[in-house]
Amino acid sequence: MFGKYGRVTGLVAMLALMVAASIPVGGQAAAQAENVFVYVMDSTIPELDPSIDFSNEVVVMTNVYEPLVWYNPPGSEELVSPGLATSWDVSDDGMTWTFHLREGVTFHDGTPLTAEAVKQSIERTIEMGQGASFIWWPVEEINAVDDLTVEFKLSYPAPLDLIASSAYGAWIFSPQAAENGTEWFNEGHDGGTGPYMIQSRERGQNLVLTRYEDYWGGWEEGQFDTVVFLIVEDPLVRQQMIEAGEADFTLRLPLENVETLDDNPDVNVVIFQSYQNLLGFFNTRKPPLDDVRVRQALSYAYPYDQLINDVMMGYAVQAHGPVPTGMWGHSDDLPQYTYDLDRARELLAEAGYPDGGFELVWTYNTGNLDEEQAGEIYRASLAELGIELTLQPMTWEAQWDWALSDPENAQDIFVMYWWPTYVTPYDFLFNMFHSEEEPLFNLGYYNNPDFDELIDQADALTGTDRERAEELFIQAQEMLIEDAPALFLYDEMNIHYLRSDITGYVPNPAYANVVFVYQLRR
Amino acid sequence: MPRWEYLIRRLILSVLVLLGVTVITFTISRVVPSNPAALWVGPRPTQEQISRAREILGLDKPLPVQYIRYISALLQGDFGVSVRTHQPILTDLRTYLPATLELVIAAMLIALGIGLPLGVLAGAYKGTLVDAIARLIAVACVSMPTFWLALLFQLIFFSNLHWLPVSGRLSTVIKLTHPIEQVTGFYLIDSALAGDWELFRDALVHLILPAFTLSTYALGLTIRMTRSSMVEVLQERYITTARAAGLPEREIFFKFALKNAIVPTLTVLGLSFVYSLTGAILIEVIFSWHGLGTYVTEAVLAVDFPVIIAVTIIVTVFYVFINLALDWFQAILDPRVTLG
Amino acid sequence: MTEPLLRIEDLYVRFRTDEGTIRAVNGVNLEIMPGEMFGLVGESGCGKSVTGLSILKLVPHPGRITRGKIWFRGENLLEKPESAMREIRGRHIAMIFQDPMSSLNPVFTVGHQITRVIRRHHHVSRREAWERAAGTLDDLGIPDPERVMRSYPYELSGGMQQRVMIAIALSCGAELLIADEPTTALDVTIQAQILELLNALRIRRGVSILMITHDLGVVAETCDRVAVLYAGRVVESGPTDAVLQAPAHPYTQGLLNALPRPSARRKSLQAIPGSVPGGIEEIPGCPFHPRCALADDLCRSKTPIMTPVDSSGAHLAACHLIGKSEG
Amino acid sequence: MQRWLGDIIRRNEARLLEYRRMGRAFRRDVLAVASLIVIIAFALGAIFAPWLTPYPEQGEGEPNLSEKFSPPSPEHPFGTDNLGRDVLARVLYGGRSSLSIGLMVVVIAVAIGTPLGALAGYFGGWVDELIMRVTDMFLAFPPLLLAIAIASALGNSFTNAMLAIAITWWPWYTRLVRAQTLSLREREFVAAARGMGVRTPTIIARHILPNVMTPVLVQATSDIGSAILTGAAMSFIGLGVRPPTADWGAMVSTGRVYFLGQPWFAAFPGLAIFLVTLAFNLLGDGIRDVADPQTRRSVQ
Repeated sequence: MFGKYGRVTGLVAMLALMVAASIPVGGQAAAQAENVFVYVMDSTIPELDPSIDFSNEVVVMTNVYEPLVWYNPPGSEELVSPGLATSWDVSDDGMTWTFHLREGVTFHDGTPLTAEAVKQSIERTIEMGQGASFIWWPVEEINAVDDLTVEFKLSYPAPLDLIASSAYGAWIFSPQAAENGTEWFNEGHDGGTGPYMIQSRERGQNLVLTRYEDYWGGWEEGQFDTVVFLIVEDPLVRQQMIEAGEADFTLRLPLENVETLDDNPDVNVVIFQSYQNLLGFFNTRKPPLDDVRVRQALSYAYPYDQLINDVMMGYAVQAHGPVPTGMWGHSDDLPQYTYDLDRARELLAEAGYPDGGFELVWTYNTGNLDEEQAGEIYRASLAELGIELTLQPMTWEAQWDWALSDPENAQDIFVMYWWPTYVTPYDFLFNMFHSEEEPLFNLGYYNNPDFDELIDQADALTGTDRERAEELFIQAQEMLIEDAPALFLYDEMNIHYLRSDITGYVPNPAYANVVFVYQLRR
Repeated sequence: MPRWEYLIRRLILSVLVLLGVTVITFTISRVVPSNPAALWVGPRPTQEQISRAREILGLDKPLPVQYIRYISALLQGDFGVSVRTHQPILTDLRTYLPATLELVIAAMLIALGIGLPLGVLAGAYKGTLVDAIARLIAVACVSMPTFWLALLFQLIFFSNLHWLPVSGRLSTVIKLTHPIEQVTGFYLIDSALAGDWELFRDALVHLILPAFTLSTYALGLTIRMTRSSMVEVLQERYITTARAAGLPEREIFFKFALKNAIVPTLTVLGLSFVYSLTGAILIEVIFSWHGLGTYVTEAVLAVDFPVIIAVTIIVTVFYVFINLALDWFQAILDPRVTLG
Repeated sequence: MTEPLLRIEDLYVRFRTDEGTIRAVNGVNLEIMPGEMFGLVGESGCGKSVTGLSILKLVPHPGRITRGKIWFRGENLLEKPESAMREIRGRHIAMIFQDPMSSLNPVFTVGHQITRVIRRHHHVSRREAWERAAGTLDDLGIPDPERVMRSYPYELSGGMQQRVMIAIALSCGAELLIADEPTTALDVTIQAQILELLNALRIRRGVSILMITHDLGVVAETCDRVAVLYAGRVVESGPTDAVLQAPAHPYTQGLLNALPRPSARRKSLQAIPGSVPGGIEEIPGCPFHPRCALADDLCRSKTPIMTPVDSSGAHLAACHLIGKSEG
Repeated sequence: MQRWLGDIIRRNEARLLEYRRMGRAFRRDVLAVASLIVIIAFALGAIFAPWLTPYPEQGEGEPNLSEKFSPPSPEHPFGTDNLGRDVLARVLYGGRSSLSIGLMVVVIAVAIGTPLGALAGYFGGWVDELIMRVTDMFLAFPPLLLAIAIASALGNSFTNAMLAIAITWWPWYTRLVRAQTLSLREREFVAAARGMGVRTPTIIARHILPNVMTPVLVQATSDIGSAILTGAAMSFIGLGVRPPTADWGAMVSTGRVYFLGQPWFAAFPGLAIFLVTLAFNLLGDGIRDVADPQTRRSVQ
């Protein structure tokens, strides 16, 4: 009986091998035969509720939902352009915003887009209070003036056009669909107005979109019928998939391989400035980093060129303060620290540490190779100043928890990335450097009332006098750079890989790693 | 034959082991430096959102109260929700568990299908070339870092030869054109039930590389274990009796001897099976096979304890029942064994 | 004179081990007549079991038959291929062992084991095989054969297990039964029953039996003829009565002295000094000389050959002392 | 009492003779001797790494970005890594953490598992039941999961990784030793000692433990290999040693990303893991064959 069993399983294994050997896999040909766009991503899509989503769901949501206003790609004349709203006005005091809605738009459940739907969408997001709902904090009241006119009354002046273009928390959805609740969304349903509808979703594995025939923009020959998001954690596999044509789009491949892929005629490499940057907060509440001279010394001790050229392979630029290159509010005229160990030694000596002689802990996200390598080269450099740097990988939550628990005993350098919820310098400056009673994201515990006042004032002007606001933001950054509450490491570039037969791709850093499939043709 | 009181006693003990495991996990979950509330609220929370999350998660209550709340929900079949994704864990498990089971069972069948005959032959022809080769394969299999082997497989079978896919459970196109009805969650079985052979074939070719990679360690163990039990059993007098009665060697090895020798092999396979439920993490990641391993690794890396506890419980249940099944099976195979 | 059923000529078996080559059997000669019960006696390690296994060509690894012929029904078994041997084993020559418990496969029922052997050698259906097995058991005087056949070996007594073994051995109608210490592990009353059973079988079915034992008492009770084995050689052979009444070889004498006899109850048992040689060292001369009180220079240098002890010519012994001193 | 002493002496003599025989037999086992040589070579390589490589500072972690990802060459036989460090130097230094993780895990696991197993087997009853249920709990707990939990609880460090693996490992020894003890308990010399009134701890220490050490040793040798594998797997998912300390698992993990373009980075440390694990397994087999050809890996 067991002999037989053994033989049977052996046979099955053999058969499997034979079958496998005889069928080469024809993924490429098949993928092109269907009118399918395959986006291979590196991590899961956790949340599909449009009131809650706040991470890489954005690549899905932007194809399914639409906001009132879109933020434009860099190089455009205006910052924003019409989405579901065709035009908008703001009162002189910046306290009342009126949006005029597009006509003839329907949600995927067939109900029409109305001012009431907009009001209910945003109110649901605010009431749920999750995800990026805080972007609506300035809003006191939403009124449906008529069927296609919405009025927002604010409690303090704020740039509601920018807020409405947020990549998170600004979606307009069918209030009827929303009544089904969060779980319903997460089962693979949606209530958007966008060109595609969610067809199915397998948690942690894939998500499939299908064309919404009644999309207000209409459909033309050659646009994609189906969009598939596949989750493939392994960069090696993603690379193999884009090379083999099993993927039409992917990202986050080893920087060392960019050139090889660029040489591949089947793959188109798109490189552009992102709105994400890497910083290392200095713990300004803990000696010796409470001394500005030490912080400046440490800023001079960072080998920026090595970081940019050797670690990042040139696919990043050294930061000028916290607002990333290419974004409004950024200025290339702002000063930068350069790698200058002599200057660092002088400053350390002034501060009373001529031979270094202290230890620092650098915490970073477990498994993040860039943060790790950034630490490794810093470690070697600081060793020359007699400073010992310990690299401590931690989960984000643990790292954060440590920083929030007790500043006096927290890590010395907290390394993290920042990207904007909606595109304003205030997002960077307020969150990371505005003083806080209890630390939240000001993880260097920087406290400077002058700075606070300056950026608050700039924010209030953003909706009405953007030029003045930008000046104030730049002025505030100058202050920061002088005080050196953080290492301003680099502004990252995004590197996207597309099959070269895909046309129409325009990267937009305001919506991180998003591909607007509606715009594409094969 | 197994007795009922034995079964009941074992079940009660199993429940105690399960409770013990939940207590340990639960305790670990509260001493590990993490911030479940922060995890709950997502990337850019406000202070308000955090304190609300603490209430929702019951973190403001004393530890025993939290534990009792958890256990009583569990008894009603509620594993709770993931702190990180807010998804009901039960729903997640329904996707991930079958994926992992399909992979692990395939791997175990490969280990059994190749390892058992090889081990029997090696034991039967101890000291010969067959034996030497089998032992070499076995020791190489147990020494092989699977993640490394997976890389080599990828490079050879996908990048160079283009024979086998390396990612996921189905190709994209097949997935789109062949909607699959989830009956068991095992693609091979579901597609066979539906009579969709194209889907079946696609699922099969996707299964081959990960299953073979995962099977290596179990394969090595199976060969070694079967071989040494066979060597031992073949020295028994009753084998000489069988030979003296003129029975063919094949039957002696694969039936007379194997029935005596198979229990240790099944035991290691059973334990490998349980181990692989979460131990397949690396293989799951490398082959984008989204199963229990990936699920729990992500949970562990984010310190998402409800998920960790739930998976631990599932795995413990498997462990307990597989042990029970093994004992039972041994009693069926060997009438001398009495349970109790 | 009838042809012998089995004739072993000049059989040598060697075991090659790490420690050296063990000479287990060194030129054994013997003949077994049809219907005869032939005793092969010796201490443990003398090569008697290996001789028995050699007949079936089942010498365990790393042993090998290096020389000799084994004639069975006019054919030399040693020249037969393994496949032909398998036809002979169980069908024509069967074997039973000392410990019936370990000789039966513990995980199959008795019935399964018997019917399997029957079906191996006869083209019969399962049912027929089952009935035939039951018949054999019944023939062996086993009460309730159906119940026994449905039992696992461990559920039976030692005597019953040995009967089952005999049933397996004889179920296919073998002409020769090799019984390797068939009663050693059993208690006295059961021993007697089994011996009686074997004897009855021999008479009723005409089966020849090679009785391998260390127990001269068993030989005395059952065997027609006997051969005494020492260090892989036959040192004395002949009709049982002759050998036991008038042992010619000092070793046989020693064995007999070690036997508890009713007549010598008061006398303490006289064991042979020393022990059976390991078989690795080659002993020059008579293999028994290191333990022999009577050994002289000749014994130490020249190996004795089998010579007739008395006028009948049937009783032979390999000892230089034969004919010298009065025996 | 004297007979008793004599017995002990005789048994010790017998054991000594047995060891001599084992020594002889072992030397005849070519594979086992070769494995021992491989292990010693790796160990020496790890210990004398600073003198064996021209780039000791790179072995310890100093970046050398100007030579980033040089393919294998006479200067860098194994090439260089993502920070330009000599991969050979990193592999030599990596042996320090990998080998000591393997060794220490097994030592800790044996130290916890053996006495517990002896207690369970010797006393039986509720002691046995209790110890075995605790063992069950630890066995039921997914091993990598427990290890990961501990590592993330106590932070990534060499010691924690080691501790974490050891905690998932000891129950195997408890089971093994318990099974051995159960049969030893019934043997004459133990019964005799008990009859003589020898105290229980003495019996366990003098008569039980020495006699279970052979199977434990055999098991432990093979397990060093598996422990190295587990350690490597932990490093692979980023829970092993802290950078810039070299570790084979961590190197494969980082190097994996570059496997298509710069295969040497992951290949050599992977090979090192494979070779050392293989050597320990073969050595374990060799010891097993020599110590007792009948012994088999006891699982139950």
